[in-house]
Amino acid sequence: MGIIIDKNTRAIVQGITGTQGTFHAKLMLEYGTKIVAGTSPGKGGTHVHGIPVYDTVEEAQEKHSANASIIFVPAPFAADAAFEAMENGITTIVIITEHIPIKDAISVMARAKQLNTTVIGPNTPGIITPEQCKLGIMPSHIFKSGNVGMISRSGTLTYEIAAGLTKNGIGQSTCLGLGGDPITGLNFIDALKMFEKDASTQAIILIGEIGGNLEELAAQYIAKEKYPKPVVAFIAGRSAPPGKRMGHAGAIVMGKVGTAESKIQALTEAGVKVADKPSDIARILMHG
Amino acid sequence: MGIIIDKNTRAIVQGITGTQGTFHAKLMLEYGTKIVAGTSPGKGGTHVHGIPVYDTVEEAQEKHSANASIIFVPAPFAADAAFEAMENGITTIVIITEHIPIKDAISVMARAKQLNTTVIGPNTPGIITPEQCKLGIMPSHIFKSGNVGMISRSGTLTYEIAAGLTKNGIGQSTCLGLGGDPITGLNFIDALKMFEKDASTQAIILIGEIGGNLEELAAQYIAKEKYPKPVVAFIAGRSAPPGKRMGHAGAIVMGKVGTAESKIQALTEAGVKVADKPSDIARILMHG
Amino acid sequence: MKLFEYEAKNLLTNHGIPTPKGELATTPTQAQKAAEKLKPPYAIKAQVLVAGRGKAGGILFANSTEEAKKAAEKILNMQIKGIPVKSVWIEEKINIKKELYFGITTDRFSQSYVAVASASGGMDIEEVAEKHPEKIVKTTINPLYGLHPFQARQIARKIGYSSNQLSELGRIFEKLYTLGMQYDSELIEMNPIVETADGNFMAADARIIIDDNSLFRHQEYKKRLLEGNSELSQQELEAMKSGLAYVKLNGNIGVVGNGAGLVMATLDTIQYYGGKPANFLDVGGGAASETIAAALKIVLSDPDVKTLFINILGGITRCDEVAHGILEAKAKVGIAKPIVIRLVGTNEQEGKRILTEAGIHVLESMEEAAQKAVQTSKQGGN
Amino acid sequence: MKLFEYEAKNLLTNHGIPTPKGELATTPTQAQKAAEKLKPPYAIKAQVLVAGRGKAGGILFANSTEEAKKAAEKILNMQIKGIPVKSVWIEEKINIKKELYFGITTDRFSQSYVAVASASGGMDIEEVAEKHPEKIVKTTINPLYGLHPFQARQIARKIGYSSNQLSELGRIFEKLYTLGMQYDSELIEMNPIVETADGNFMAADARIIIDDNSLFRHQEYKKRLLEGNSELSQQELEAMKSGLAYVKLNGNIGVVGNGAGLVMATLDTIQYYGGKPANFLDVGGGAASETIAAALKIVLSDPDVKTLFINILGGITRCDEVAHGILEAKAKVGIAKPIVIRLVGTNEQEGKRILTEAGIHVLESMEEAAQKAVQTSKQGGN
Repeated sequence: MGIIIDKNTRAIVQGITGTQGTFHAKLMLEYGTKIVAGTSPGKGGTHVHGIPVYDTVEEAQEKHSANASIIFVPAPFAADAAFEAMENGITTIVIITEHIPIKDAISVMARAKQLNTTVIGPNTPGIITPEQCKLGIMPSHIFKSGNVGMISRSGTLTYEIAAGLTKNGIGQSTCLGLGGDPITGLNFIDALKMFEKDASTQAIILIGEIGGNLEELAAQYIAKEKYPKPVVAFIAGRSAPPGKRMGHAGAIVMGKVGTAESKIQALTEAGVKVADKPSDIARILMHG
Repeated sequence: MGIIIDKNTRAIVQGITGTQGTFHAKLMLEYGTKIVAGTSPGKGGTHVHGIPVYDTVEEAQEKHSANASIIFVPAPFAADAAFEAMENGITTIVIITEHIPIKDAISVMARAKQLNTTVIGPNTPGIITPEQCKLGIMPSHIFKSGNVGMISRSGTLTYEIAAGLTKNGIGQSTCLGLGGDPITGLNFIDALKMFEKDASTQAIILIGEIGGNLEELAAQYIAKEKYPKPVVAFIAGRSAPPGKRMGHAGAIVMGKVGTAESKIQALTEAGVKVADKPSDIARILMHG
Repeated sequence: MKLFEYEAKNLLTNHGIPTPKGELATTPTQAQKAAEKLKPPYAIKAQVLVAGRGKAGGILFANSTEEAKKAAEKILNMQIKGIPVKSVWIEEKINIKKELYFGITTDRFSQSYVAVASASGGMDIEEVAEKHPEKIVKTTINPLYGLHPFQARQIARKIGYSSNQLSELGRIFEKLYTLGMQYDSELIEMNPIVETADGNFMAADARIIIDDNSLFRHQEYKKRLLEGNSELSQQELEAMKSGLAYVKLNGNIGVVGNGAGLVMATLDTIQYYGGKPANFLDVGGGAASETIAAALKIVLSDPDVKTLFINILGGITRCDEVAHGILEAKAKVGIAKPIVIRLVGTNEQEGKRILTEAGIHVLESMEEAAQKAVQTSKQGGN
Repeated sequence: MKLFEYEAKNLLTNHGIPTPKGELATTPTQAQKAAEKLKPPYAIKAQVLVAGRGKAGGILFANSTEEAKKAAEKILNMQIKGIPVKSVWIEEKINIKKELYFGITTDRFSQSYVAVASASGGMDIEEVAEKHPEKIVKTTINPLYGLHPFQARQIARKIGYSSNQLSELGRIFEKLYTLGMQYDSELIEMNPIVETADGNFMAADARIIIDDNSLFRHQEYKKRLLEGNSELSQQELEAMKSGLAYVKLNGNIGVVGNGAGLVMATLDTIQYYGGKPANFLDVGGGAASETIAAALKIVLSDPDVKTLFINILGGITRCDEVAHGILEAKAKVGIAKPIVIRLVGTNEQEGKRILTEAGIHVLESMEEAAQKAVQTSKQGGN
């Protein structure tokens, strides 16, 4: 169980011949992810860790029929890689690449909507359904299989919290990194809907940060739909000044929009418990 | 009865304050077409033949809820007018304007497909369901109500043939000008499908010309689907040399594609009677 | 509007597509000087807009600058399909391993641009399509996204390339698409684009046809169309300036009508009755008397025309306006040639009255009029 | 990347959007000369990238060239929010009838660009949105088509215009959208765009923020960002060149961590325990020892920093690399200030060993480390 990916996921790695692609293809393989092929235009016919490399996704698909893809292609070419995956029948795309222009991301998401493709990222650590499948760059050993779903805009903060859960014996159904950019494929509401349907998920952790209003919209959704599973949240950036980009392209308070206070207030009003510090999350989950 | 338009059609005229728009708005009104409003950006608040003029289709729609539009806007602005109509709930659009760039037409048609909007033209004389509704620039007096449907890529040739029919006592259900451009909203197959469903139509006249392969595709369709109503055709341009544009932007033989011979052969093989001269059509309809 | 090969190649070069190094020359001496800047051997190519210059001897090769000069002289004295050659393009001859085809055109049924590629380039692509449809790779381009780079690579793969060559060819296809869209091309093609002996790619010939209707977005070409297009006849230039659609044909019956379909049908009917049309001329909808007069003037100025056939079905066009136009032309230009008029539709009675009073007989049936025109054209002798 | 008002206005002018006539000056004399070319009265405006220059006295008016010179002198000697003013923009003061707002930004939920307009311009648009949401007109832009001209007119209508003014305003909105897309703007706005006394429209102020991630498509601005951006501190420039995300804050605890979310949470935790972070610095994923050393150097060069807090959760980043980086920085730069290190994750044992052997104590809990950093920062006094 878990959402989006599981042990039946068959994935290709786009940009497999780059440093990051090669490195993480190995780690994913070792975790047990079914990496069936890699692509890299101009490098077709080679192999990486025994994985066959093709010039085009089209050829990889003819021979391996994958349903997922993870993209490590440099930012100027990443949107094209995403289109290539979508148009060749891939239904789940994880875009690890950071620094993709907003205009490109907007264009990708518009087509993904038309084709009903699930896009995770860009600028995401990826997604992991522990002990089944990992499509991402997260350190695997801090995760363990269990009943808590995680949705996050941040990578290392997810690791911090997941490590805390695991140490306390709380396993995870699926941990999903939405991505740190302003425009990402999935948002909190999309992920909440998926976790609602997933029988293996009994509680959800929502890790937000400053910028935008997606946490506020998630809070509205939780309140309006009387979301049936408990949600615990953490919001990073209480101490961030307005107008400054805090590492993530999406982590910026514009004027009065996107403050941590606004998000915390909205979530609290929706009945979500909001942790003050990352380590409080495990405590809240265990003791309420 | 008839197809696409009838006495319940409520139309707006886009570009109503231009010479052509003003002139034909009057003729359409006189024919009995329900012209409920006109638009012309910058001329809002005025009237033409008693028809209220608005700056935007949005405002016209708020006040008059039309379902059709006829566009007389100059070529550089015609695509925008078509988008404006579509995005404001108009479901049938007749684009009279000639000389619209192909790129613009392609863009309009792509959106029309998404919104399921019927686009007639560009570069069309329009459409008439005799004695019910006229959205076009054709001389009304040569048409009479009856049971023959017409689909044509040419204006005056349609008039020539319609006048011949009417003189011989053969009335028309609907006469539809597809438009003389290479990229038009409807093609012969679309129109054949509509006439098939129209109980008032007992036979169809297909008036093609050189350029493209839409007549050949129609012939394939007629043969493959065993089209249930008799179809009589005329193809203009047997004497046209290759590589030359015969008046219409779409009337050009490119290399070996688009010759009259190819079209006549395909139609004949599909069991369609192809007239040698325009005047033969009435004869074939009456005597087979 | 068709661009000359040299215009097209310069655009390609400016957009980063490899083409053979070359220069334009309008005299043999210029050609020699151009050759001095290039590496031999040379190809000397007539710059004409009509197809088939190769078969007509419009492409020659040379090993020295002296030979290049002679070749240029020969070509510059040539006429190709009746069109005098005014300039030649001298370029470095390339070492060809394989000839490919790539082009972007429009597809009417899918209402889209379509990319067409083939591993069999260098010949008439429609012929390849007809005889070996399996050798043609067609890719419909989603109008909302354009040709994606990955699609360009997929095309390269389908015509037999892989690895670095696939990437390189993909980049060239992508650039050609971008260039085509920038210039509103209804056709842009490289035929052939060649694989050179060392495995690189180069556009050996290029053709661009800009959508005439888009020229308001490309003022520089609009200007050049009316000024510099050396291949238009006097009649064609006049028609273009008057906004009339005119095409010169081989016969002797001059035709003026309203509406493209009707005029085409008029030509066909003339041919049906054994006559030969001298031209296509559509005055369009709602023509005023001056337009009619201008149209008549153009057709009458063609020495091949023995008989004039005017076929008007008045819709928006008013028959009385047409009648006035005919009288105007008669007064100003003089109509010495026999004239057959068919005039029906809006204000038909008034039009007929005007002409009849001027001694001009008017017919009502297109077929009858066509027969009469054919008859008249044969009486005159040709 | 934020553009200066004068850069933004020049772009608007070049794209056909009316702006007040003006010139840039970096000295009072230049300002006077600029004024001589313009019609009085003048507006003299500080060119700074921080918001709120109006309230800070960075906009003055003048009726003569002499007054303009004095005003420029005053402004050029000013600091706005700590930033020295290096140039002023002198322009013709316009006769304002009404102030409007129009801008294009992104909407995260709809994953689109969105046009925002209001009949209440000239003030903070977020404030208008908060207090009078009914005064805001939002239009989601279909990414596949862009802002249609008709949509621009619909917006003009919704903020109260009709007839010719609607058309004119629509054209300006359309142009701003086109300009914004051309420069990959994440924000482009005219605030205010004003209706002048004679019923025309003019962009009285303009702001453009180019998407940093798109700068590979806008090399001229990439260059200018690294060279000419006068408002970056030494630390900010260094961080930018090293590819590190750095933000200066008001406190005294220097922070270095890996991952934006973790570093933000680190700052929050410091604040939670009563301390004040001096900066945000994210070394990113998989940082090598040189990157860690560069990061430490930047933070330590800030005189406000009393204590250094390094918070690393090793995932891709290896703890041993971090340890080496710390020792490298210690050797090269010298770390005179107290340092608190939290280091867990990949190769944790090795990293701890390296640091412990060098006499540096390593903690495991982020909370514990934060508390210790706060404590240390207070001992030093501030």
